Amino acid sequence: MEPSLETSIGQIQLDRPVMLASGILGISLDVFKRLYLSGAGAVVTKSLSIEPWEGYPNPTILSVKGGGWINAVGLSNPGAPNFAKMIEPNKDVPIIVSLVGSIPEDFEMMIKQFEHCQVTAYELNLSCPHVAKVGLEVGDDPELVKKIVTAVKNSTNVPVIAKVGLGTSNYLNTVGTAIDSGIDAITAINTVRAMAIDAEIQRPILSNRYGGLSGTPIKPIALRCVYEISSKYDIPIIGCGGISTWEDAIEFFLAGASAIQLGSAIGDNWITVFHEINKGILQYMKRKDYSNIQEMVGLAKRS
Amino acid sequence: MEPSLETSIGQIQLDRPVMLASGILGISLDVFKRLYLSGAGAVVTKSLSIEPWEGYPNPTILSVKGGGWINAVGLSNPGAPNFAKMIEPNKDVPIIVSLVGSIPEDFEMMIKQFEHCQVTAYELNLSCPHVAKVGLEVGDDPELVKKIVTAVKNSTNVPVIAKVGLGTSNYLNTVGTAIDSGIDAITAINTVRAMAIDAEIQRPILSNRYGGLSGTPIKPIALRCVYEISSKYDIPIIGCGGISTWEDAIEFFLAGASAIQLGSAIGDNWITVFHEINKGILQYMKRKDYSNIQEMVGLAKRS
Amino acid sequence: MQRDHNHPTIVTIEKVIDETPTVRTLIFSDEVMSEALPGQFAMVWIPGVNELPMSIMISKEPGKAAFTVRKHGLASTGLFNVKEGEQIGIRGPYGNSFDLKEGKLLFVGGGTGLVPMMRLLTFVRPRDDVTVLIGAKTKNEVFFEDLAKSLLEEHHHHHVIVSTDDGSYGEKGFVTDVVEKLLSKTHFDGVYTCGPEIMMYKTVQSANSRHIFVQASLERMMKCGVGICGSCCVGTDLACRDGTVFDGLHLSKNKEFGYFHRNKAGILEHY
Amino acid sequence: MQRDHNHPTIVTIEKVIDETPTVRTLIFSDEVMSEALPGQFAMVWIPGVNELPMSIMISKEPGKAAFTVRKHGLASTGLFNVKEGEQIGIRGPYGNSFDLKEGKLLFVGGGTGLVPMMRLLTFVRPRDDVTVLIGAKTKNEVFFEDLAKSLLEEHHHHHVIVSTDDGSYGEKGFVTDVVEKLLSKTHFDGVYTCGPEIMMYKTVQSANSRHIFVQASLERMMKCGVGICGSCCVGTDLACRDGTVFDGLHLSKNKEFGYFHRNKAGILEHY
Ligand SMILES: Cc1cc2nc3c(=O)[nH]c(=O)nc-3n(C[C@H](O)[C@H](O)[C@H](O)COP(=O)(O)OP(=O)(O)OC[C@H]3O[C@@H](n4cnc5c(N)ncnc54)[C@H](O)[C@@H]3O)c2cc1C
Ligand SMILES: Cc1cc2nc3c(=O)[nH]c(=O)nc-3n(C[C@H](O)[C@H](O)[C@H](O)COP(=O)(O)OP(=O)(O)OC[C@H]3O[C@@H](n4cnc5c(N)ncnc54)[C@H](O)[C@@H]3O)c2cc1C
Ligand SMILES: Cc1cc2nc3c(=O)[nH]c(=O)nc-3n(C[C@H](O)[C@H](O)[C@H](O)COP(=O)(O)O)c2cc1C
Ligand SMILES: Cc1cc2nc3c(=O)[nH]c(=O)nc-3n(C[C@H](O)[C@H](O)[C@H](O)COP(=O)(O)O)c2cc1C
Ligand code: FES
Ligand code: FES
Repeated sequence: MEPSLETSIGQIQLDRPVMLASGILGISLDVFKRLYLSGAGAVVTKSLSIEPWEGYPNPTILSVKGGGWINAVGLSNPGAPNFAKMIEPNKDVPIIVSLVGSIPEDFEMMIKQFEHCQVTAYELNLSCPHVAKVGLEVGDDPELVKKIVTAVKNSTNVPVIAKVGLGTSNYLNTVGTAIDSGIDAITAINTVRAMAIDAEIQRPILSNRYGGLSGTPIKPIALRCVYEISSKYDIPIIGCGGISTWEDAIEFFLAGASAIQLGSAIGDNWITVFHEINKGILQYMKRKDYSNIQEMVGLAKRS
Repeated sequence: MEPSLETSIGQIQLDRPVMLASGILGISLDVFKRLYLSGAGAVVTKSLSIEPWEGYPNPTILSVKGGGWINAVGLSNPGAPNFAKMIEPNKDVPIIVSLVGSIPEDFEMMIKQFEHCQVTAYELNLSCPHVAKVGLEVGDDPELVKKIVTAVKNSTNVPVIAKVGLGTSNYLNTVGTAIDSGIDAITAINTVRAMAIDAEIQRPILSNRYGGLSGTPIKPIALRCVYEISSKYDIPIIGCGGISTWEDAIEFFLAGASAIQLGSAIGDNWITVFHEINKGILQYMKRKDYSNIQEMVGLAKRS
Repeated sequence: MQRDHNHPTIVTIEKVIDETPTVRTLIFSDEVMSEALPGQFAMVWIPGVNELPMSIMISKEPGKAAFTVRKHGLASTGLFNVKEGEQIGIRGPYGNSFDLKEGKLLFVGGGTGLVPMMRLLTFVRPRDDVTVLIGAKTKNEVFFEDLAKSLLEEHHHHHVIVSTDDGSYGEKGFVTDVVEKLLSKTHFDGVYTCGPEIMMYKTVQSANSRHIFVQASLERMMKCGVGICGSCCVGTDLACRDGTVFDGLHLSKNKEFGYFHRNKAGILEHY
Repeated sequence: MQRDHNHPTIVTIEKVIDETPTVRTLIFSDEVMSEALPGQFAMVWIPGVNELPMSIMISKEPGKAAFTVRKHGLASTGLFNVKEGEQIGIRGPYGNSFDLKEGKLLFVGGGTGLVPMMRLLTFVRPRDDVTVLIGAKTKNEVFFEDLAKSLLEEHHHHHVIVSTDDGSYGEKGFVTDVVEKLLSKTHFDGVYTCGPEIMMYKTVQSANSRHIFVQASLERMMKCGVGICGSCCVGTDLACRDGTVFDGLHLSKNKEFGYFHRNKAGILEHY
């Protein structure tokens, strides 16, 4: 029997386990369709705020010599209302709507905007490392995480994912709090706070000075987070961080992820990366005689 | 005038600003001499404990596809007493003795062992990410940091450095606590907790499962930590993490480091790396018309 | 270490040329950029100011390249003000290039959209019959006329036509009216255009309606240049990675081309 | 992606050969390892057990390599027990190689120290005069005698001599006594040794005292194999990166060679 690429992250059912990560190519429905046709199992939108945000001035993205990217796009986005209008016609593409905000009410208001949209899940960005008052500043505050997750869960029947990352507290506690407050799944991880300085110009290169490191450099860190979360909690996990090959994908499944997201690999290998990874996973499954993804999830935890 | 490579980290005076990081090639005085002759301005010893430690079983080190290394050597070391005896004859090499322990008394006892040794400084390892009860588990506990630093400062007149890293709390608070308790300098950063899994074997590769990521992948993270510390506190900083070229070294100076340490670059480029970096720094200083390192320190912070 | 094309390489501006009161060409040495294909662009970091996309301009000397910038807002004014001896960071080159046909060719450029046209002209063969159309609002905004002529010196058949909206120099009227006139008179084997989107839109329409091969190089808000950030999307296309050069037929199916672009927040705005 | 030599590559054991009751050779396919130089070693990961350094053994078939392991403690017994069809991880090859002279050559190996000697024999030219000395405690610990002979088949002058401590096979006595006897009789152009350190120490002494070129391949506790961890240091040398092969003259100045090695905690221990 041909193995299946279908996977489920709790209530979320996907045809293919590789998604587009938030913030990558994520502002237009036309592009979402294209990515879906290229093999992405779902697309996560840019993190949306109530109002449109311009984000930081350029430079906002650059690669790191030796691998990876640093960005401080600053969560630029057209705002939830505009965005909801844009995706309203969508029927085909599984869209996961990523949201940022500072207080529970922000999230409640935004979710209302999507009443008439087909939303596969919401992903709460509790982990952007370079924008004040949202992202990690929320994720590092357990009381706020509890309030936000509870409020969001009360506002919608759509599954809700919390996206965590390395901040100034123990991200495992954020995961625990989110679970206690009813979260349906966890995405781990976001970018890692970092900086690039130019020796010649003698300045930080990003206009915001600090940015988030993504791509291959953070893969071993992301992989350990998935392993740590799945060792400590019983919650569906979406792995994210530095994934660029089918082998990376398999490693995240083995560590405990039921699905994965990628972003930076698109900068390196363009959007054919979805198809390449799907193909590689299928070949691996055939060779190892698996019929579905779930059989692999967490295998690396056996002693 | 020929620029000078001399630098000072508070009271610590070095002929050259590039040191060997702790845990790298660090168990034999003969090798220390060789590294000093290769251009290292000082060598930091393996982190020493009271008793000899065998460390974790192999595999303990491997490289990451795409760059960097993951290790879980497990702080194997011959113990402070054996080690002190070995370095007693040393007169030439500036040796910084790295120490790990769980309670203030551990550190006090170890420092006594070095009474008859010429020690340039002590470096307190508050940041190893993969050994229980020491390292980060200490660094993440502000009360303990305070007690240990205070005790160590009361036991010796030799300068004391605290080595910090990314743990489960805000490392900037650890820095603040160490400064309040009288620390003389900060080394940032240690390895970042990470994992490698083999897709074929379906297991974590390191015997300890978790290890620490070092080398090029962590450079942008280490650089931002140095920048963050120097932006927030007035304390001499030693930059460490992924440094392998003279340009990296300059970037760390610009971010606020008065000296640097390296380890993984030796695995990639062998010990000629010290000479290469010294040479590159000198050429840069000539081109930019600096006469000493201190003129560059923190320049990237101007707006 | 090998050069990382997505990380800024620092170059020094060696020479600044005033093209018009608001347009300058900045020349620098860089092997990689000197070999960029026509239509390719760089992300240009003006330290302390901003970073912005710039078409890569030719330079007469080997191993050198240039940018030709019109002073406009913060970023372009920052670049415009860079003096000889000062440093900027460049990454790229990014984007695809033109598919240069043989025979009778038309190049339509407006403002700094002439930059890729100039590089493309260096690839035209002496036996091609080349017409260059330069559009501008008024006389003192015209530039690159002499350059275009000198690049075509060796060509038997070539015309460089300037049109200004106010008629203060060359033909009077919109450059797209000249395009329409030319295309209705003679068959062309290829039409290439870069400049204001309305100009490109009309040029593409004129050519498409006559089944003439046409390509346009699009401008959109750009942050990454590599197809990560999404800010440059035009319908299903990413201008930075799928383009900037697109075929006229492809563009005729794009609902946004000629009508919408996105602002810094990613919101669609009418032209 | 290109192979990363410092990251385990997974290979499948295709064949297991019993050399003695406690020594086995495990054959696998791997282009990189099949081309390793004599004296080079791999770090061998036995999943769920340990990782340990192993000299890279030759295989008759192209594209293949092998390990010859003596069952001892946890790690080596783990490797010894790997069955055909099972997988292990290998990284490397690490270390330098021998400087092979021409003329009259002596190879002195004990136990699994014969492994690099066998690979080195494949580089000897037919016109060299080759003596291979195999030392063992007792008869049933002797292996590779036939292999050595078959590798030297084409050589006019070659001797394969076995000595056992108890005289149960070949000459009786320590292999180093045979070395001393041979070196005192004839001039050799090069002596190569690998095996127990005392054997190597005495062999190096015998050769050095007669100003004969000699090289030994050292074993030390190894964790990284690349010169990071320091566990393999011998005086100022790192066995994994400066060696494992060292010249006799260099070794004669090393205070630790022949006397000390370091345990897992890095403490010096007497042999
Ligand atoms: C591929 C490409 C090539 C270009 N080549 C040239 C060239 O050779 N010479 C030249 O003078 N100009 C060129 N431009 C335009 C240039 O990048 C700027 O858009 C223009 O100079 C105005 O920028 P500003 O920031 O000064 O103006 P602002 O007043 O800050 O912005 C005005 C408008 O400029 C556009 N803009 C601003 N920032 C960007 C950005 N990062 N990316 C794209 N558009 C932006 C937006 O539409 C914005 O609303 C090119 C643009 C692109 C996309
Ligand atoms: C470069 C090199 C090549 C080698 N080649 C071979 C070979 O081809 N065949 C073979 O059978 N053996 C070889 N060895 C020896 C082998 O690596 C082991 O040391 C030996 O098999 C015993 O290991 P153990 O863990 O089973 O024994 P244990 O009982 O665990 O340890 C016994 C002793 O073995 C040594 N040892 C253990 N682990 C290591 C280690 N990681 N590195 C070095 N020494 C260690 C120590 O001296 C230790 O005290 C080689 C060693 C080195 C350094
Ligand atoms: C340019 C860029 C923009 C991003 N924007 C967002 C965002 O808006 N919301 C979010 O949750 N994560 C954002 N991220 C993080 C990614 O979703 C992802 O977590 C991270 O890049 C790690 O994955 P990767 O290594 O595959 O890129 C962004 C990353 C990049 C590179
Ligand atoms: C094999 C290995 C062993 C290490 N052991 C120690 C140690 O004992 N004490 C310590 O403070 N840091 C230790 N470290 C961390 C390094 O000192 C350094 O902080 C880290 O490797 C980052 O620097 P690098 O990227 O230049 O290697 C070790 C690192 C490696 C790779
Ligand atoms: S500029 Fe970022 S996707 Fe095109
Ligand atoms: S084995 Fe690590 S330095 Fe030699």
